[in-house]
Amino acid sequence: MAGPGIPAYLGVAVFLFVTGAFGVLLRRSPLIVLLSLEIMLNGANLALIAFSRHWGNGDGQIFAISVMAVAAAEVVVGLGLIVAMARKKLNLDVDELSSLKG
Amino acid sequence: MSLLAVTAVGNVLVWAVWVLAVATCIGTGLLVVTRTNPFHSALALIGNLGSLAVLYLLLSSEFVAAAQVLVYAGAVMVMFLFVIAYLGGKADAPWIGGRTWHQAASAVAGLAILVNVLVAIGMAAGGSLKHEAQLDQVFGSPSEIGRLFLTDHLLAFEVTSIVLLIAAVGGVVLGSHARRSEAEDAAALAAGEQV
Amino acid sequence: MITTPHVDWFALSPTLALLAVAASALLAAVLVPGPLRKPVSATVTFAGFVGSFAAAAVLYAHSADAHGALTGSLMRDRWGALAQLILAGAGALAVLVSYGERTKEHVSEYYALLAAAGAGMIFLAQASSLLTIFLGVEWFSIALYILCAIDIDRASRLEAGLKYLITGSFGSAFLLFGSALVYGATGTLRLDLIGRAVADRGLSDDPLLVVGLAMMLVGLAFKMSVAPFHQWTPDVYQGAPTPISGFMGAATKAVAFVLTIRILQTAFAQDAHLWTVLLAVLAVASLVIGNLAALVQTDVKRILAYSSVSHAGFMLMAVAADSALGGRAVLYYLIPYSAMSIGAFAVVAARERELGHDVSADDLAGYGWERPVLGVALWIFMLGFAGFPLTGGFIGKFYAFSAAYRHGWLWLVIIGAAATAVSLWYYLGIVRQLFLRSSAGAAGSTGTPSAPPRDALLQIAVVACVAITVASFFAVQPLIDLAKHAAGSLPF
Amino acid sequence: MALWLILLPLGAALAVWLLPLDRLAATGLALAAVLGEIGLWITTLVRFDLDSGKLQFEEQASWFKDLGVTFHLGLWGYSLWLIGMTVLVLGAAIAFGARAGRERPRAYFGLMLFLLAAVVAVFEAQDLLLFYVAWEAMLIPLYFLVGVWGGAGRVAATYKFVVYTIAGSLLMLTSIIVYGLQQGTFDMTLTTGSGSMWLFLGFAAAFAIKAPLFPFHGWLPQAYRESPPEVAAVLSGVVSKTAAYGFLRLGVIEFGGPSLRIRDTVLALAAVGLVYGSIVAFRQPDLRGIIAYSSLAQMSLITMGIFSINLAGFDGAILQMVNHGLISGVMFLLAGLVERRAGTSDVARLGGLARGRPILATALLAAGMIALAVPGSATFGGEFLILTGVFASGWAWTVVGAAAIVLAAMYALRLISAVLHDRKGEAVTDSARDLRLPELAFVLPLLGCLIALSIWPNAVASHSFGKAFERCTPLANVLKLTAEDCP
Repeated sequence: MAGPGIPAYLGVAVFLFVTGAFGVLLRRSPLIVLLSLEIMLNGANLALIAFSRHWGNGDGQIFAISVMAVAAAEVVVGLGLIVAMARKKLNLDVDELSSLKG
Repeated sequence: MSLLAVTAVGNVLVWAVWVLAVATCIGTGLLVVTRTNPFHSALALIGNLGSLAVLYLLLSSEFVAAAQVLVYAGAVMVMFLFVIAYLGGKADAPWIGGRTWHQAASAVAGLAILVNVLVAIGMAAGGSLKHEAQLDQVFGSPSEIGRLFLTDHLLAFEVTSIVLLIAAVGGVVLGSHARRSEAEDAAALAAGEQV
Repeated sequence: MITTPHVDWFALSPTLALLAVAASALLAAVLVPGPLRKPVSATVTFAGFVGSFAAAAVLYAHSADAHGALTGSLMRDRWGALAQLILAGAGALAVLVSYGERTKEHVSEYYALLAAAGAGMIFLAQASSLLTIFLGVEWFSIALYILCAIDIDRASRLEAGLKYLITGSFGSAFLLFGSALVYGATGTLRLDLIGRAVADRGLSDDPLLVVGLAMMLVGLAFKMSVAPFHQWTPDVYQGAPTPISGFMGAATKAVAFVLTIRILQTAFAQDAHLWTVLLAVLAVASLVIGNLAALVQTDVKRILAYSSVSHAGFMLMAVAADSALGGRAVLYYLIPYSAMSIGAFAVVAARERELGHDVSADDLAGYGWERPVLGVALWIFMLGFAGFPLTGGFIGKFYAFSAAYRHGWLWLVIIGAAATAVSLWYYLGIVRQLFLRSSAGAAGSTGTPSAPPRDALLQIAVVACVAITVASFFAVQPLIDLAKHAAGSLPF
Repeated sequence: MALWLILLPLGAALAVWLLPLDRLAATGLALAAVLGEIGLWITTLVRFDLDSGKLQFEEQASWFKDLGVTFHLGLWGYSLWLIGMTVLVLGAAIAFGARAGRERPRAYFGLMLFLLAAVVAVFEAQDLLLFYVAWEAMLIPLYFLVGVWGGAGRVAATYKFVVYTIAGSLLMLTSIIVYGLQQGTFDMTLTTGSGSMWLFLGFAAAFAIKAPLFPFHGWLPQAYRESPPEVAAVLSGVVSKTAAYGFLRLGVIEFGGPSLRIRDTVLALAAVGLVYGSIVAFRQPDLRGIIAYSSLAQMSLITMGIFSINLAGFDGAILQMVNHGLISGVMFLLAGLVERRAGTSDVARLGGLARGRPILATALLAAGMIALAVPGSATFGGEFLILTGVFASGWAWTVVGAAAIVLAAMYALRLISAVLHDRKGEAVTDSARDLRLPELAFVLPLLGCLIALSIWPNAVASHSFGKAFERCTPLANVLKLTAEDCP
């Protein structure tokens, strides 16, 4: 294969995944949290594609495409929730989802 | 196989593209989670998705790369941008708030994962990941993806559509105006507030 | 030329029954006139769960030899079928409990999504490839996210929904990345082939596989609400509609455990030396954190949420034992546990509907004398949760302890016993409210709201839950036989 | 037969709970069930072969096979006597409750009957897990009986009681699981005993707390004081005996080696409890306190008998268990009757009750006399046997035991004289009536049995174990039984 080997791609994938995880854990705006979740899923997708290339079978690509659809589904619901909350004029802050305390 | 990879010049080109794509990918990834304005984050995510599509191409997965652009950049991101526009792109301070120990624990756990997986990949790089398989002609092509979806992964294909359907129902349910909130909106209007 | 694989419709029948019902309920939202919508969709959904139950029963009877279906995406076996029986039963009970909920909007959608969530879980009980597992998890999770927030007029519901979505997706992402690494290590998505690859190629210490396994377990731990991945549980259980909390407590837990055992036993049997220890540690964490946190709660739904965390710990003890006995123990445990969970939340729902606000422990003062049927039922559920004899909860704990002891983990048994002692404090605290206090002096009952008419369906569900809780204590042998055959289809 | 002894009260309890009965019907049903249970017990006694020393009236059904757990019931000679005592005392307690007109009669009578079934099940269980089930089942009704119908401090008392007992029970459960899985069966007639001290201590913890044995008696004063009198009677008369029974059946018989090793420690604790309980009883200001602490002393004495680990000690312990069950029952019930009349059980405010109330005085006097073990009484027989048994372990124990009898005389006489003879207390009014016929109906049978036992203590003492144990388990080795002794 031309260019860098599979491990290099995996490194990027892990980096993306962890970056996204940090975003989910540390950010407070639900919109950015949702975006960070997308980053996490994309990191996983990159790993899947890289492994798919490594093994030369299409399972990983199938998986990745399914993940895209699922991510879209999550986004629909997540954005729906955010919009509904915005309509209720709730404070959009994950850490201060007011009445519920962890 | 991509045409780019045929010659030695091609190889250099692949490296260059790879470095560029990875740099974009990492840079935009960081931007997504660090920007205060969700609008900027969303734009960064588009760049991130685009650079990932390039990486997918380099990995000979043309169809996935296309899907990435169409589905993500074309559909998901549009939704995001609509919602952000609707909400007015409210900014928030990136790293403030929450319990300190919670943040610290998250940071430690996240770094632990990073180190762990990197070490694992490093170890695997010298071992099982050393030699990738020879690709056949159809690898990553739309026809191959279509064949897999209709044979080995028929069930996954169907289930994916169910998940999307459920999400659609959810979108309708959550997006619908309830009567009471309309009444509230009216009351708020009457009170001279901005809705 | 593409030859589509043979589709084993029979193996899919429990799922398809519910999917059909979900579609019908959705149609009812459009076609059926307003006042009839609720009865029609509820009836249809109930029938769907019953149908699914029946289909799963037939499937159980005809799946003595476990085999893959649909190119290995599914396993048609008794392990899945028995789990489906539990899930379908839980769903049917949840419909009964839900009927009295006073929602005006989205009634048909509620039942459609309930059926869809049930279908996802029932599908997941059979799923046996990393891809279908991930899709199944998302399937039921997304339906549950929406269900949590379906009452979009109430802020607490929306917040619970969003919180659940974020933590749930976070967990799913871990499951996904873990799956990717496992796929990378073995080159296949099918659990059985992964297991074979690990055994044949000696991959049990492969770094990618081990890290992938760990990340998958983290993802699953979110779904099982195992400490320290449980933080969402109390918030979501408290914020969600109460019947949904009961359904989540019972069904999500059931399917997550059934799935975890399937994955571990089918794909990672070679790595048992790693995950048994990890799960034992998680079990201890759940027991400690769940019980101690429950002690300081006042809201009954939060108490029940933390109690569910501690029960995850008890079940994990059995999973960590890595034996057929442990598998039996979990399957048995889930039967009374599901009944108790749905029943307890049902009683809380009934009280909530009477009061019109969230139920704190003080709101239950004297409730046992006021409403003897519900009060006694809640008492029995509390005894069952606490593992008192004459309820199936006792036998479940006994089995879990036995499995842990057989594995050579006496210390785990001792911690389990100590955790049980702690848990008695808050379970008996609720019983004390129910019977040892009079409602007259209780705070919150001032200005008693007009009591709504008694909810016959809810009472039927609660009585059924009591019957299951108590009967499972006496009829251990038949249930264990079922569980034994079910566990027999996994390569323990 | 063994099964019906459980099913009758259990069925009656369910009937009382589920049927929409009024107070009269519920009371009637409960009393009828108790009478039926007594009849059933007498029938069992008549058909029981007292000399065989074997397990009789066995009932067995499979429960879950893969772990070797069965529904196994049966009666040993000593179980039979303890069940008889249980049935009588609980019957009297239920009659007392009926007379007292407890609130929420359906719940109350149901719980009492359920308790009866649970205690009988404890004495009959021949399977470790079943034993545990019955053991814990006792706690469910007790929790409510103390917590709902008790005095002002009932909730705290209930919590203390429950926390103590559960702590012990869970240790026992751990031991049961380990022991049963080690043995491959939970059937107590098939287990072969174990030499593990830890397992033994797990069991012993549960029994020591429930008996209670010094220093595990922290829950006792509050629970006995805050309970309704008839529940206190059951607690001290019956429930404590399940603990002594457990010590005997599961402690000493299954774990002969560890019991022997720990014998001196237990004897020392029991001796301390005996003296301590007696002295504190003597200093208590109220009737309930006196009876409560005397109960602690008596349980210590019984434990001494059991841990003498010889047949004389066992026979004495069994006899004393029956005796004390009846005495404690009758004393608490009489105390309850006095409280109902005077409104207090404060000894300083009582007194002079004998004058004009001959029946009450006679009953209290008779019970008191038997309690202080006057020669010729059943308790004298029991204590004598226990001391004989303990003598084998060292004469010093016997001295302590004998000293305790003197102490017992002190508190018993103080109780009698303070309540009956002293100058008239302020709480005693002339309107306080003598015992009525219905009250006699539940006091007399207990006293009658005590007198009958005084005449023929061997009915219990010699027919508890037979000539030897049927099961020549480790205990047989401990007792140096020869092969001929084992049938």
